[in-house]
Amino acid sequence: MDKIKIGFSQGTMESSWRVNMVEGNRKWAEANLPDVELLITNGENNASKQVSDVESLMAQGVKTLIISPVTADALTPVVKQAMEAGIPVVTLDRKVNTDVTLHIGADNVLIGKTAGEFVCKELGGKGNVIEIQGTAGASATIDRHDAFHAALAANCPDVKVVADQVANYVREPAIKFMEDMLQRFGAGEIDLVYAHNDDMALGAVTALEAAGRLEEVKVVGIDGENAAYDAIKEGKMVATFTYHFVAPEGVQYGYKVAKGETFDQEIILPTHQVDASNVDQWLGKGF
Amino acid sequence: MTQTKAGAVEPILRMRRIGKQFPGVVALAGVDLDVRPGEVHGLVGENGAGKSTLMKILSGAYQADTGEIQVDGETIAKPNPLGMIGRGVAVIYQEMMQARHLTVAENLFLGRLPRTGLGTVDWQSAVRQSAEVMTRLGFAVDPRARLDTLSVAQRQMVEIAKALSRDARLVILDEPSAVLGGSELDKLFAVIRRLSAAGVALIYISHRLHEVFAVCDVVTVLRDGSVVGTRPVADIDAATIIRMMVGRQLSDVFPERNRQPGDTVLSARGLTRPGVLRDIDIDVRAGEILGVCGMAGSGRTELLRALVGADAAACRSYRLNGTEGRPANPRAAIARGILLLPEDRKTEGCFLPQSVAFNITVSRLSVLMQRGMLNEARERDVVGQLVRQLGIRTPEAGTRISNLSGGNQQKCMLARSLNADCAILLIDEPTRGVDVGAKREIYQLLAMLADRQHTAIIIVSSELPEILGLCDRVVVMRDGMVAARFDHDEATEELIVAAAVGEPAAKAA
Amino acid sequence: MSNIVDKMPTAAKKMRLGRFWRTSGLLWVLVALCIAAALISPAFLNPFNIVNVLRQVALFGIVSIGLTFVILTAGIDLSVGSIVAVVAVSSALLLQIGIPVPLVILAGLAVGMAMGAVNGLGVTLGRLPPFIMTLGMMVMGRGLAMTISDGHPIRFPDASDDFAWLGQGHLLGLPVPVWLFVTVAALAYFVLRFTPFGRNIYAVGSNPEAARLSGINVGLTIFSVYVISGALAALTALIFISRLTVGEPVAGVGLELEAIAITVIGGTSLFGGEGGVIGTVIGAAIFAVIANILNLAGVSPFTQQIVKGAIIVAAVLFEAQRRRRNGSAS
Amino acid sequence: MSNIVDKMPTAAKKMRLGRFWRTSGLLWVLVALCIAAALISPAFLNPFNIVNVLRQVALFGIVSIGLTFVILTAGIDLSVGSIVAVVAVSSALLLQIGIPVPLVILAGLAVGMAMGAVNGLGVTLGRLPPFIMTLGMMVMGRGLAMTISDGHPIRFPDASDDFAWLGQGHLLGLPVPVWLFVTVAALAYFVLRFTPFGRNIYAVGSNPEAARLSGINVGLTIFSVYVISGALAALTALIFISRLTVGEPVAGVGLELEAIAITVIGGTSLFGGEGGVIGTVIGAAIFAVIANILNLAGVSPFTQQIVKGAIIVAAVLFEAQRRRRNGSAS
Ligand SMILES: Nc1ncnc2c1ncn2[C@@H]1O[C@H](COP(=O)(O)OP(=O)(O)OP(=O)(O)O)[C@@H](O)[C@H]1O
Ligand SMILES: Nc1ncnc2c1ncn2[C@@H]1O[C@H](COP(=O)(O)OP(=O)(O)OP(=O)(O)O)[C@@H](O)[C@H]1O
Ligand SMILES: [Mg+2]
Ligand SMILES: [Mg+2]
Repeated sequence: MDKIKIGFSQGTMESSWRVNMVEGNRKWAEANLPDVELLITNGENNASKQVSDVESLMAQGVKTLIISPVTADALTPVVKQAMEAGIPVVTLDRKVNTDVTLHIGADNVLIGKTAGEFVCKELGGKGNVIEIQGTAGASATIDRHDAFHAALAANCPDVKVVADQVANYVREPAIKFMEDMLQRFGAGEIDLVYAHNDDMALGAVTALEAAGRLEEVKVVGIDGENAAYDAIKEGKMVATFTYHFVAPEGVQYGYKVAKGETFDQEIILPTHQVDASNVDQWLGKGF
Repeated sequence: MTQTKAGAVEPILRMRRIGKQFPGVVALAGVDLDVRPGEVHGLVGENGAGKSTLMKILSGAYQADTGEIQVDGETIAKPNPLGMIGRGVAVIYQEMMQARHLTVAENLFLGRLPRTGLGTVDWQSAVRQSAEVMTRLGFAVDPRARLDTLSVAQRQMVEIAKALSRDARLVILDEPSAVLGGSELDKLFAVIRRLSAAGVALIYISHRLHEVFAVCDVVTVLRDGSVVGTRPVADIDAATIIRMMVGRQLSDVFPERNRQPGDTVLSARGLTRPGVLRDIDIDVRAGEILGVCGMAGSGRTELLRALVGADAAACRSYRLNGTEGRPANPRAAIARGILLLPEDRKTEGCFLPQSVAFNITVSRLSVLMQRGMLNEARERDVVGQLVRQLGIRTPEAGTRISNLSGGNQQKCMLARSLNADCAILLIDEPTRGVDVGAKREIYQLLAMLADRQHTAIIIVSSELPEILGLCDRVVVMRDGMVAARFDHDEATEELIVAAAVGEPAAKAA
Repeated sequence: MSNIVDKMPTAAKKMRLGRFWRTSGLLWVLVALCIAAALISPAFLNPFNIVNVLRQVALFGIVSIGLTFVILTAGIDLSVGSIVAVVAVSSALLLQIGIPVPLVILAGLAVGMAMGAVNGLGVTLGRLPPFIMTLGMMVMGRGLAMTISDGHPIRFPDASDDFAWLGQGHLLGLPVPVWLFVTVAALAYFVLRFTPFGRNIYAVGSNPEAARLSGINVGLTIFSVYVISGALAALTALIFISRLTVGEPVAGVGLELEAIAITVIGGTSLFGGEGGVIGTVIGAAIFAVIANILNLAGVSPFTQQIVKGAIIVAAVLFEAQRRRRNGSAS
Repeated sequence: MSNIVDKMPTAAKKMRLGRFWRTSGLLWVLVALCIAAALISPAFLNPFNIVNVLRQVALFGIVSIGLTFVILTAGIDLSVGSIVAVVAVSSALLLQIGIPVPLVILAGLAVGMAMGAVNGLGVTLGRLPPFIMTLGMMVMGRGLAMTISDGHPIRFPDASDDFAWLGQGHLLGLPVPVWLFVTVAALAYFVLRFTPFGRNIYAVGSNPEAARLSGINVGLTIFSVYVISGALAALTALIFISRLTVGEPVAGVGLELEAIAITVIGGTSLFGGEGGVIGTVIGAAIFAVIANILNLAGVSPFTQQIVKGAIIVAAVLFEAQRRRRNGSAS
């Protein structure tokens, strides 16, 4: 018999988090859903490409569309089109500006806010922070930046972000930036580094270690990489915030939707703060 | 033209105190030049004397440092190419200025393609007019052919046609004849005479003095960037011109010939390249200079290229220095001691962005090696010697070759092939654009190579006196075949020309 | 010599046939890819899919045509992606504050042309290598787009239905962007082939010195191609934001490389003077079909990249081999 | 003729001075940037900062030297970033499974050279335009790196201290990568200037047909430069992973553009035959200093891009103007 075609349009695969989302769902589907053919596309970080990916998935007659949009707004029209054509849509991680069958996601705004509040507490309401941003203009970057700043403004106006830079979620440019910052700011002038992902946080750790200043600077990351858990265990980072990569939930719910089950419109997967107090139970459970 | 016009008519062109300096060189040091309507004005001088520079200033390609240009008595403030074209000045540059990706028709009409009423390009008329121009000049070139499929001679014809097809009042021809054979030259002269009769002024630059006598009314001699003198051609003889050019008397241009050719070192049978070469047999002996003549397009260049494996070709047998088989490519050829000096120095010879020294030593770097690295001091010695021997006019060995005058670039190419130390040299147009003094040096050198080092030399040349004066044997080509062979003693201009054009008289050979 | 004139017709015919065959060689590659696509997945021939592919061709094709102009002069334009971003965010801002659609379109095009003009001035008056000038513009433009939008996507009211038509509308069953592309391509073909300006572009790319000495205004010609490239990038930006209903500062990242690749695959030489718009159109189609096939075949994303790279190389390799076999000495 | 010989000494001196001044023009730009940096932020002259900058110069400089070889032959190599990624993940994998460090280094270099060799074969035997061949390799390589690593960064035990030395160690007060860079640059300078192979590179880049007729093995020369470029990309990858203690499949994204920019700013012509390694070294330094100044001055990220683009253009503009003033009639 014909397999059920489910389309999965990923916005970009230029980060291991995104890769995990795809691979986690794919492997689970392979192992558990013999009657499903999962069609995966990669938007290559290009909204226009992802729109045509979705169009080509529709042309292949998918029963359900799972999509993790590269940017919310850009994918709205084509998702609307799919819904109108009677194809149920499940958005993962990031929403679009139109009603969909189901949204499952971790919430970057929530993460940014939680991180901001944590930083306030950690610094006792006063201190200097360096922010290492992800890719300029990407929605995760925007949310993790905006919500973080909002939380600081609300809870501890005396904590200042004294410098920031985009490092594209990659380690090498983060190290480079941090090295420069260690020259610009002398001992005691930096209290904490807030990086938009763990990879960049670990880059900051590398630079701080090399300069012998890891003692005086706390490092906070996001995502929940195994390497970050190890660093927390060793006391090199103070915390990270897990960012659920929506696998295998994505394909699980996508399958149920294709079978006609109905759900509430939104399932929010929580974020967990991982720090020295609870790191042991997370070791090896990240990616 | 007779000299009655001279003096009586107002000059169309007046150049005064023109000066131009390049880094390390004074190219022009205050040159005056007058040209009158209907006059064919010859301009001669050694390589690097400043002829091309003067013409480029006139055309607006270069800006003079000092001096002024008047056209029709009117001083031109800031000459630029478009402005000068507008004043009726048309130029054939020595280094061909062509767009090699475009067709012949487009090159002819570069910057002034005919337009339809709507302002779009009128291709039909462009092609038709090009064909007309070509027919009128008697040149055999297809207007629709892409320029980079043409031979050098054909490209030169296009260049000539380009200048002559403008309704110009002053036409400058900078060495138009360097790659043309006899019949094309006759056609060119016919056109020059026709234009001059119609009142057009022409400036004619050439290193072949007999051409100057054949076509010019007045001749101006340049030396080291200054005018030595301007004379009516009727009042002067070749020896005087040469003395004015080089500052001394030149005796025998061609060296004594007392050679003892040795064994055959290169022998090819049935060399064939479809459409270009047909069943050619050729032999050269050590210490022999063999001349190859023919009309433009007769396949001379192709013959040399086929001999060194530069192009694909077939042959029945090929024997080189006792080894069999045609070299697969020029590298293999050089390894076996046979080197080609190509016809078109710009596209196939010079490394334009590189220095004179680089260009000369490139084909044999092994002699410069010392302890595993190139020894630059030794390179300077080697180059310095060749520069002196050939009288290459360059500020220093490190100068970019693109800054040298055309003739001096050609001498560098010769220096390269001399330096390569090959037992067999194939040289396509060895003295293209080289001045009389240097020609003599080159002839002496080639003769010396053949006599003393027993180098076998094959020369392709469009200049018959050169072939007759230098070669031990002559091969005449026509339509890709050997039309005739002569020994030195029996060859005459008439016989060679007859064989080249295919008149029955020559068929016997 | 008279026999030359007799020979001419055949020689000319040969040349023209050669030219057709040269362009059509690429056409065969495209046809082969389409057949392969249809065999791999029946969905390929689905009209919706065909329309998708055409839309994709259009989006990349328009910028690539701009680059074709630039590359024909032996230049390069790395800034098109950033121009798209600046035009996208600034036009979106204008729409947001309620400026009428026609004015926004004009303003968007003006911004693109202005940025192109700066490139053109840098290359002509400033005598900068085009690579450097447009690289600088690429970096500056991206920063400008980020600054204008503060890094956030700029939304504008869906209300402006006229504007939506540009990127989402249909005409005679085909998307509007496809019509725009066809128009731009036809115009470009006409300009390059039948106007003195077009021929000057080839002359300048082939031999700038010869062009200058023939009285061609080399500076103006070069300046113009950058303005054209800027204008077409701006048009692409307008289609983008109409289609996406949002102006993103990250729009067009990597577009320059894709557009250059399309142009080069289409047979335009990076050294100038050779190539044209037909090849670019086919190149854009080849790119779009490759991306489409890989999606339809359900190739996994990483493998897609490997296969895509291989197909690009293979397509051009096939072309190069075929051309070599069919003569064209050295 | 004789008077020429008398003139030569002074003329020669002038010319040599001119050449020095030409290279040193860029040096002045660099010096000016450094002075500006020192004035803007006293931290610039801090020895630690200088060391940071030098390390940065080294990381980009090594790849750029590879590109200099390629560009001198009128080629281009877009694949260096992807080669870095493939070598990074594959070497990290080998380290992970405990292969001895020297073997890993050899294997890494071999992988880079093999990828370069494929580029070289495509360009020479396949007669592909270098842009297309290396673009294909860029796309394929990225896919390959992703496939090998399954998209994840690959960690390896910190234990391998010998390996850490490569990217993190110091020698006589300077980081090991800086020494590697100095060695590579010196070697490259020597090869280009004092070996027949180096001469052949310039010859092939200036005029391939003339090179062929002069008996140069054009194919082998071109092939070699791609292998060299691959090897230097691999070396960079090894330094990267030693420094990061992780092999990332996203390593080196965008590196190709940066390296090409450095090479071109350094005065090497994209049309081949002109330029050299000294310019590239200075170009790499200019790039690193610009990035450093902007960070030290605390310029906000978006503004940084605008300023960076402007400085790149201004630096080369200054150079172009100065050179024009100092003669060299076009
Ligand atoms: N662009 C340039 N840069 C530097 N020097 C130049 C340049 N053009 C010409 N020269 C120098 O100016 C002098 C005059 O050169 P020009 O080309 O006018 O000589 P010419 O009389 O035409 O010689 P030929 O008979 O060889 O063509 C030469 O010494 C040449 O090296
Ligand atoms: N690259 C080419 N492509 C096509 N035809 C060519 C090419 N080169 C030469 N030919 C043609 O081959 C024939 C032989 O040309 P070749 O250059 O050998 O003649 P030649 O006797 O040396 O005369 P020339 O004085 O023109 O050099 C001519 O008809 C020419 O048009
Ligand atoms: Mg001259
Ligand atoms: Mg010839």
